Amino acid sequence: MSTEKKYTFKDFKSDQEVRWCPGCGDIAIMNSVQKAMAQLDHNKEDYAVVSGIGCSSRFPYYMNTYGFHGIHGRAGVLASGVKAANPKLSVWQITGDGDALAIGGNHFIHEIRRNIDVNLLLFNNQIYGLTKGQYSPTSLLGQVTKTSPYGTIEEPFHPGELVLGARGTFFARSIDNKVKETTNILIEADGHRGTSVVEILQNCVIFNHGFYNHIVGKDVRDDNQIWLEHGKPMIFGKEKNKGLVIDGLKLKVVTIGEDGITEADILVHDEKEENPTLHMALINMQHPNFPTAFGVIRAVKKDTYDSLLEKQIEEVKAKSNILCMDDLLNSGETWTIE
Amino acid sequence: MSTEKKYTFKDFKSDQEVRWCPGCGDIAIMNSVQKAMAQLDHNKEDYAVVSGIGCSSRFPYYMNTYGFHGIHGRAGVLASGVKAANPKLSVWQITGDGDALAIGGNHFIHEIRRNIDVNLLLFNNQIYGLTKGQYSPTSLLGQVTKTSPYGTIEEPFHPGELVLGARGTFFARSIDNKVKETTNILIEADGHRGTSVVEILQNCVIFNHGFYNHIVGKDVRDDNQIWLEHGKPMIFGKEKNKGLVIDGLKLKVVTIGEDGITEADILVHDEKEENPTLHMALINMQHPNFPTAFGVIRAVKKDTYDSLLEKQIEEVKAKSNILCMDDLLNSGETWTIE
Amino acid sequence: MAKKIIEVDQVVVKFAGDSGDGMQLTGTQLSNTAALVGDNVSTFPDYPAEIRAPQGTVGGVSGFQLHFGKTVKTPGDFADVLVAMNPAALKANAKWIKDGGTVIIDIDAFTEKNFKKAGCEEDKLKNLYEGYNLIEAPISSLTKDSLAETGLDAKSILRSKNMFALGIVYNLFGRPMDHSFNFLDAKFGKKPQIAEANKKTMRDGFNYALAIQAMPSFRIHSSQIEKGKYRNISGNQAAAWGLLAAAEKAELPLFLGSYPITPATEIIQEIAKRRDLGAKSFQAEDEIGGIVTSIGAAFAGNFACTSTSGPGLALKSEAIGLAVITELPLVVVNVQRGGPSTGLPTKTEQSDLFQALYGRNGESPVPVIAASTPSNCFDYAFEASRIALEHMTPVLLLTDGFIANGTEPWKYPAMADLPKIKTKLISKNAKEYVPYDRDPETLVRPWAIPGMEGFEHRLGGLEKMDKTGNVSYIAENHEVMSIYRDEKIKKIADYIPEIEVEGDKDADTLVIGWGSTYGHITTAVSQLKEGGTKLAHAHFTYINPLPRNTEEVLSKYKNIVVCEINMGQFINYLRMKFPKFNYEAYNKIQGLPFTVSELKEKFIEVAAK
Amino acid sequence: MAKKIIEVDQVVVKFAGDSGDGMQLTGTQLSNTAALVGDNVSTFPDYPAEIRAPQGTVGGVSGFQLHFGKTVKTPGDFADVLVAMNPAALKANAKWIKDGGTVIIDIDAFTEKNFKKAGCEEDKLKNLYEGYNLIEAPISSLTKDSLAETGLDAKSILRSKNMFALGIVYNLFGRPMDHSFNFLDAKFGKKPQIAEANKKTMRDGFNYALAIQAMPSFRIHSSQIEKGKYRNISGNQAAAWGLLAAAEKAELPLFLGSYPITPATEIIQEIAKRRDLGAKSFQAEDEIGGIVTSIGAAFAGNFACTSTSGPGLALKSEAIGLAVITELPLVVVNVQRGGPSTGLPTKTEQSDLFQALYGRNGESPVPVIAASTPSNCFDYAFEASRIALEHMTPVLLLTDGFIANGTEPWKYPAMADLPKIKTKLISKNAKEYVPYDRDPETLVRPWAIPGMEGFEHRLGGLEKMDKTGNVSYIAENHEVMSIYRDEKIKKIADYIPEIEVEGDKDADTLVIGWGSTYGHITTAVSQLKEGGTKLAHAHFTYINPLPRNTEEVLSKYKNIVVCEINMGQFINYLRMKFPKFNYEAYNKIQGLPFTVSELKEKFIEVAAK
Ligand SMILES: Cc1ncc(C[n+]2csc(CCOP(=O)(O)OP(=O)(O)O)c2C)c(N)n1
Ligand SMILES: Cc1ncc(C[n+]2csc(CCOP(=O)(O)OP(=O)(O)O)c2C)c(N)n1
Ligand code: SF4
Ligand code: SF4
Ligand SMILES: [Mg+2]
Ligand SMILES: [Mg+2]
Repeated sequence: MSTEKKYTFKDFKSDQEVRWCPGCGDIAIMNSVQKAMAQLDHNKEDYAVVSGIGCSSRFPYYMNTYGFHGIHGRAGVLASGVKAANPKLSVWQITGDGDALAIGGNHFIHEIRRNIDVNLLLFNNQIYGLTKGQYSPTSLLGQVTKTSPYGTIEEPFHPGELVLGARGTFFARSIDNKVKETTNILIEADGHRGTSVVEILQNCVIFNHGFYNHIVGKDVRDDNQIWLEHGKPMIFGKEKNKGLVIDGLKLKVVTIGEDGITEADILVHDEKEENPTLHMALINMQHPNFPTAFGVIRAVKKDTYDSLLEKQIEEVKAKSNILCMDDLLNSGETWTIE
Repeated sequence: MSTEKKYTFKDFKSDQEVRWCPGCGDIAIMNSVQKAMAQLDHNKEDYAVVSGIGCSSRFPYYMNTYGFHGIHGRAGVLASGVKAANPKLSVWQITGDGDALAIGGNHFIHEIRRNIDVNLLLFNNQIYGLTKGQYSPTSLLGQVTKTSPYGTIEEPFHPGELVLGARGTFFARSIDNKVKETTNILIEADGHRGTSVVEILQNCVIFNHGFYNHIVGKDVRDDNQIWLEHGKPMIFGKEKNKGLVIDGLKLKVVTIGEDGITEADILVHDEKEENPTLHMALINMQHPNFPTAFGVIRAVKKDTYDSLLEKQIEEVKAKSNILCMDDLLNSGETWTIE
Repeated sequence: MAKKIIEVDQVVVKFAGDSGDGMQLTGTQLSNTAALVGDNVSTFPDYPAEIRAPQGTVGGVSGFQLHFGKTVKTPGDFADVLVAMNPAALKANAKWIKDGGTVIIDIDAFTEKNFKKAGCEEDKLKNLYEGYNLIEAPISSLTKDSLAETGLDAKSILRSKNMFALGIVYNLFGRPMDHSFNFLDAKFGKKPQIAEANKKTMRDGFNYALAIQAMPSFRIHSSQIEKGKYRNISGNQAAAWGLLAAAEKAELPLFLGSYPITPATEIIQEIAKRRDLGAKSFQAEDEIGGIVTSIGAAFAGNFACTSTSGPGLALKSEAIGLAVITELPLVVVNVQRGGPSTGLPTKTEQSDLFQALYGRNGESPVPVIAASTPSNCFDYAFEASRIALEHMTPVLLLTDGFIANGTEPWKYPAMADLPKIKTKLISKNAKEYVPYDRDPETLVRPWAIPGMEGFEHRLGGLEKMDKTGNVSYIAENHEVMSIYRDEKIKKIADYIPEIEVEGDKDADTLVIGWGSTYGHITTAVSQLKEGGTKLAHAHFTYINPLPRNTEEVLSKYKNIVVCEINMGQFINYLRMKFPKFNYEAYNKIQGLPFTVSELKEKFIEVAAK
Repeated sequence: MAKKIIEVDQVVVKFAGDSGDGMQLTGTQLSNTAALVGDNVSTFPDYPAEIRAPQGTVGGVSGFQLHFGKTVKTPGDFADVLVAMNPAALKANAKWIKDGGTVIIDIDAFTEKNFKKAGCEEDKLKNLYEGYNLIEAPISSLTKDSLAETGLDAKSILRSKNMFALGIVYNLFGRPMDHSFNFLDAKFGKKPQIAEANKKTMRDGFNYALAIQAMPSFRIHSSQIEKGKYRNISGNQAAAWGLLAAAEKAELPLFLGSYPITPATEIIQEIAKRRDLGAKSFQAEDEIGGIVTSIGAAFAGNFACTSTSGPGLALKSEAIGLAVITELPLVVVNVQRGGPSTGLPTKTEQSDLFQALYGRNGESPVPVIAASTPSNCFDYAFEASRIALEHMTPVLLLTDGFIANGTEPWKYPAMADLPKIKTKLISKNAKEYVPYDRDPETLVRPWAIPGMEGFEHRLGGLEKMDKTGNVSYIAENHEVMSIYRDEKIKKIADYIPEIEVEGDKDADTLVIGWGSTYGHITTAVSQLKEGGTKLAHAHFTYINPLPRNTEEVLSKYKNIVVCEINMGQFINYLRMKFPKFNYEAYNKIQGLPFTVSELKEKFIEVAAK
């Protein structure tokens, strides 16, 4: 790694006016992405930023990289095609909770199953922003929106749970305005080979303002967030005295110094554990009984689709005696009329 | 419940010739379904059997009930529409691993998330039968098929894992030729309110013959299958002396009578436990380290979409003063020109 | 100097400002008031594709145009009065001001910074002023003054500036404020302080206009409105209500499986409100889920519909084929927008006609109907439903962004005056049920639904045997069934009205339009008539099948000009159906409706031939 | 009595039996042998929609028809020789036997039980025999006898009975067995016992036929085959290879995102085999994933394609629009089948033409090309690729079940003889990259791909600004861009060949066909010519744009008859484009190709006008 970086984050800003609402969480996330790119080692021309449709999916227009604003729900297959076609690229997929989990849900789970090497940024504002406020598959049960005037009657997805259900190798969670943390997570996501899903809680100031206040509010955030770090104990709280332990097959919040609990009793985070049981439990921790987990929750090694594809091509090429079209045309049964 | 049953399984056979290959697992499954229906209390005219496209999806034609052979991948939404439109019906969805998990994957996870009260029978033969042998999302990594002449490079879904990732309330697993067990599972599935997913390992004698032999083979089946029953210890094996215990956050196979293990140490199956951790571990048990789990693995209570919808309609009706179109037309701001 | 009093039959007003300036609300208020006092009204909201594009930029301008008075069939081409809240709003609308029109600007917002944001220099914009009656009103500062004593914070105060503008406009047109007062009282019921503040600002705006000599005063000739009960309605609301009305008249529960998409989203939103009528809206995971849940609901015996716009219709095309072959009733409402692909999602266009007619695999005929005004979206949604239910077929109803978002006063019907819809549900007492046993007159098959004892049967997407509906691979049967499906749709022509020619029936030139161009074309034709140009006008709302007298009508004219907001789809459809006539095309593809003036120019040219 | 020797130019043979009887293999063997000895050959496999329908039933009959000899352009209407392995096979094919033709049945299988399974009585079927030369061959029992001593189990033995039938047929037509011997040796390389058994059975069949007096003997006049290197090829394989060839000539990696669907699946299967050529097949989760991965791959600089059939094309329609507006190269191969909906998935039809042309939202023009024979699927796949890459546009290639599954000997080219494809990739050394800066001649934009330094840019589905490609909501720009997209496709007419008229150019009647009907039409026309009926024949493979001389050609004829396997789509397209001519339609919609005889009947009728 070179110590001198090639770019500053400004190099990643395009000349197009940013058209998100003032205060929209998308803006902060864009800053995190641009900062991460400035720290990474790729050449600028090797980035491909692709998206579907939604407020968040306007993202590529604001990036001074190769970019593709796709159609609604198809960000996952667009990204998969780009990466499979040219594995040398660093592919970033920008997608909303509607784009990725409503219309795009199938591509989402298949991309993850195939472990295509893409950085998948899921902007979760628990609402359809661009179409002005209908519920999404992550909106809360009972939430009143334009299409649920009497409250929704649908259980929402937990994106991380679905990622693991689809055999995901990487899942992280962050918050729009945590630029530093998000930047670091994105750098780790880019380093991970496979589909790196980063769910970012993103405030839609117009249609779902403050939906995450119970987690990000100044008074509560220390007690209601836990930031996980690989190899570190799972400690949180204003006083840094709360921690997680295992109780049977479940997680439990304990206080260090109470009931004889010491720091040594606290679970140590292991993002590399292949068995998904604990990662799943961490992902599913929910307010008010648990803090919400942030940071890189899971990052396990597995071959990627794109690398296996390249490998298979090399292997078959090495064995085959058909190496150009003329070989193919002349292969098998042919005859000559003279 | 009446003791005298209204129907025999023959009442559920239609006059159409069954056109599956001789020996196809679909035939045995159809027998199980017809036997289950003969034992259930619904009127024949209240069954709606719907499907997508695939060999398995020809199913409705052979049933003397209301039936709908849909289009590829859309069995889940077809079933959802039928049930939401008329919650009184007993809706049975027949779908293949391609139909449900390839093209229909999105409808599958959303139907489960919404917990629509449908009996969802997933015929898993780990192959596309009808199109003559291409790999499916459940085909094994490396499997050679017509579209993977050099072996697939894709990790398969574990259907049960995906069901839980989508917040599923019911998951069971069976085998095509286990007619009695399948019948009983189907009866329990029908009793469960919500999306009851029953994965049935189904032999495709033409394109994936014997794919499950490592589980169903005469010599191995007792050691490689565990049939779970609610409230019963998780015991299996030819000698009925093997069992499952928890070891940290993982499952472990032990032998009763060895290392001081007694039957009392063996886990007791609780299909009603809401926390999905253990159910997930049971679902994920894989050959050769573990037996494959069969029977009803998860069956937890939660409101269904269709019942909540009916409830919401009743509640809103009770409060609204718009009870017919004339009310609506005259509501809000109107004026009269005279 | 006395105020200039302008006597007119009708006026066009446009409010334009930032997305956050409340222009849609202001326009709606004026439009409602005008309708209430008996004006004819037509409106056209026009907003950016972004939720809130950067403040002060041209991309972020939100506009609301309305046309009211005696004879009003369109929202008008050019504004008599433009209210522009900032330089960007003026810049974006400058070319839509009538010569000699009045432009009222909030001079407080015409700062150097804002000129810059609008991407234009002050001088350049000044050039635009020429030829207009420019009124530089200090709207922001007067609003501040007006509310200085209320104790409200600065932000809340400034938010009322649209009410100041509204007050000005009420004065200009001699329209009363009390309707808006009532509205504000109701809206801010729990915050009377805010309601009062808004009312005060409006009153101050009204008085300001009274005082300023440069403000003209319009006297709008009274219109002769038909007697009856009225309400305002947009095309999307009308379409939703038309479906609800059809469900009631068919005595079936309504089911709408849909997925939000601009500009069709309001349809599912309207239906979602109507749990009280037992209507089931199902927000599916995507458009395919939307239509397929509806097909399931139709199978289960509901009156099933789905709503979408162009890209969504593309996604639904495979499933529409399933409804065609299973011959189930289904209404698909497609609100057209600018294409191709995502295109211009907030703009209007008529370019999905061919997709509606032919965008499916195989021979897959479907009736297509196009509404032509905001309020008749109700009538044609009802008609589409009637045809779907009485002829057992999916029906495509086309509207577009222009009429879907536009509003107009609507003399709404009493339900008793609407015809009953006779579904094809087989009687419970029938001896047997033969799924594809067709009515010899209409070729329509009977409908039996789960829950009916003894009528169990199977449907599906494979070709079916004549009568029994069992799967059949017999070659000749496929031809028989293909022809049945085709003929069944053709026969619907016997159950829809003939087309009526408006204007001068005996003119040499026939103007043809379809769908939402009605208002502009009819206005152009009638204005030309006053000037002595004779034109006939045939406007198509039933597209497939065409009215049975179409050929006869076409045969009467020397020149036929077909006007469309696309590159010529209906004209090609006519060429296919009636190749022997000569058609001339007049097209526009700018995401905007025609203007009456451009149509008049074209018609004069054609009529002179 | 000496054997009857029949002298002919060509013969039609059909093998028919249960799905498990190996009829496809038997047919393929005869066809390969015939091709090898220099016959022209055309084949038509015909199998049930079920994988293996119940044994012995009509629904389960699998057939393979082939036509070989001197002049062969179709698989033939009626069979000179039918080999029927059971009553169901005979019943299903009875009406396709030539008058006086030979029917060879496996009499061992004509048992009461099997008559019952076939759903017909023995007597009734016997009636069918009349007029034919019926040969009751005990194929099953002779096969058993033949292999009694091999030690093979009964099931394996019986599996060879198709080889006995093949031996009979080789004898009938005087075609050598050694090619099939080689094939068996290769196929059962590891099981020489099985290979020998099969060879023995075939030899015994051959000798059996020699011995039976009632067997006719055909002497087929030798054909004059063009010199060159040949191989057999099916339409699907040819299409796949055409794409591979184009990738090589464009010097780009091939990417095919697809999803299996009958009858297009073999295309992805063929590409999946070609990892050795670096081709990437991506089996997506659905058709939308298939096309969108390809659009991603095109953006990333691969030569991207997708393959499907009707219902899949419907699902792809939204995404095709994205390729239209982003102006990326993409080939979409659509193998048509019977519709609507799932329809008749294993049968052929030409009913997706309108979907291909118009099945998208908005104004979304796409070039459409239709191959007309199995082997020219290679040429037109190559052409489609050339147009996509040289004109930066998605291109739709239509084939159908008939030519996709049919095979014929193909004089294959050397790659050196194919033209180079000149992609629009901008030079790395270019000064700047302006994404929508069009070539003034062709209106084609340049292509820059990720990885090229300094050419970073953004594409997307929203309307784009002329030149820069930035998002633009400007009304006039939308019109400009819409016209550019339209004109760009129209200009392709300058880069494709003119249409050539076959037959009698100066006839009064012009027969028009498109796509896969070529073989039948050209045969009918040339047979009628021998009888003195003068007909011209114009066969369209370039559908959009049409060849530039189309109007001129049409204008030369008094009668124009347009033949299609649908309900009249191309004829309507011609009416749209050239309304001034009179067209007569000739359609068939039975899931089957035309027969030469029905075409001749029709042509005689039209020519007599
Ligand atoms: C095929 C299609 N269906 C629907 C739409 C309308 N649409 C655009 S964005 C969107 C949802 C946006 O929600 P999300 O993905 O969460 O993005 P956000 O705006 O919240 O960032 C919808 C329904 C569309 N453009 N295309
Ligand atoms: C839109 C569409 N795409 C593809 C197909 C082709 N197709 C039919 S069934 C099938 C897969 C069948 O696999 P599965 O669902 O596992 O059913 P099985 O035949 O194995 O029972 C496919 C790809 C189709 N009919 N429609
Ligand atoms: S609507 Fe919401 S998500 Fe969209 S730009 Fe505005 S704040 Fe952001
Ligand atoms: S192909 Fe396989 S799945 Fe299909 S009917 Fe035959 S055995 Fe069953
Ligand atoms: Mg969102
Ligand atoms: Mg399968």
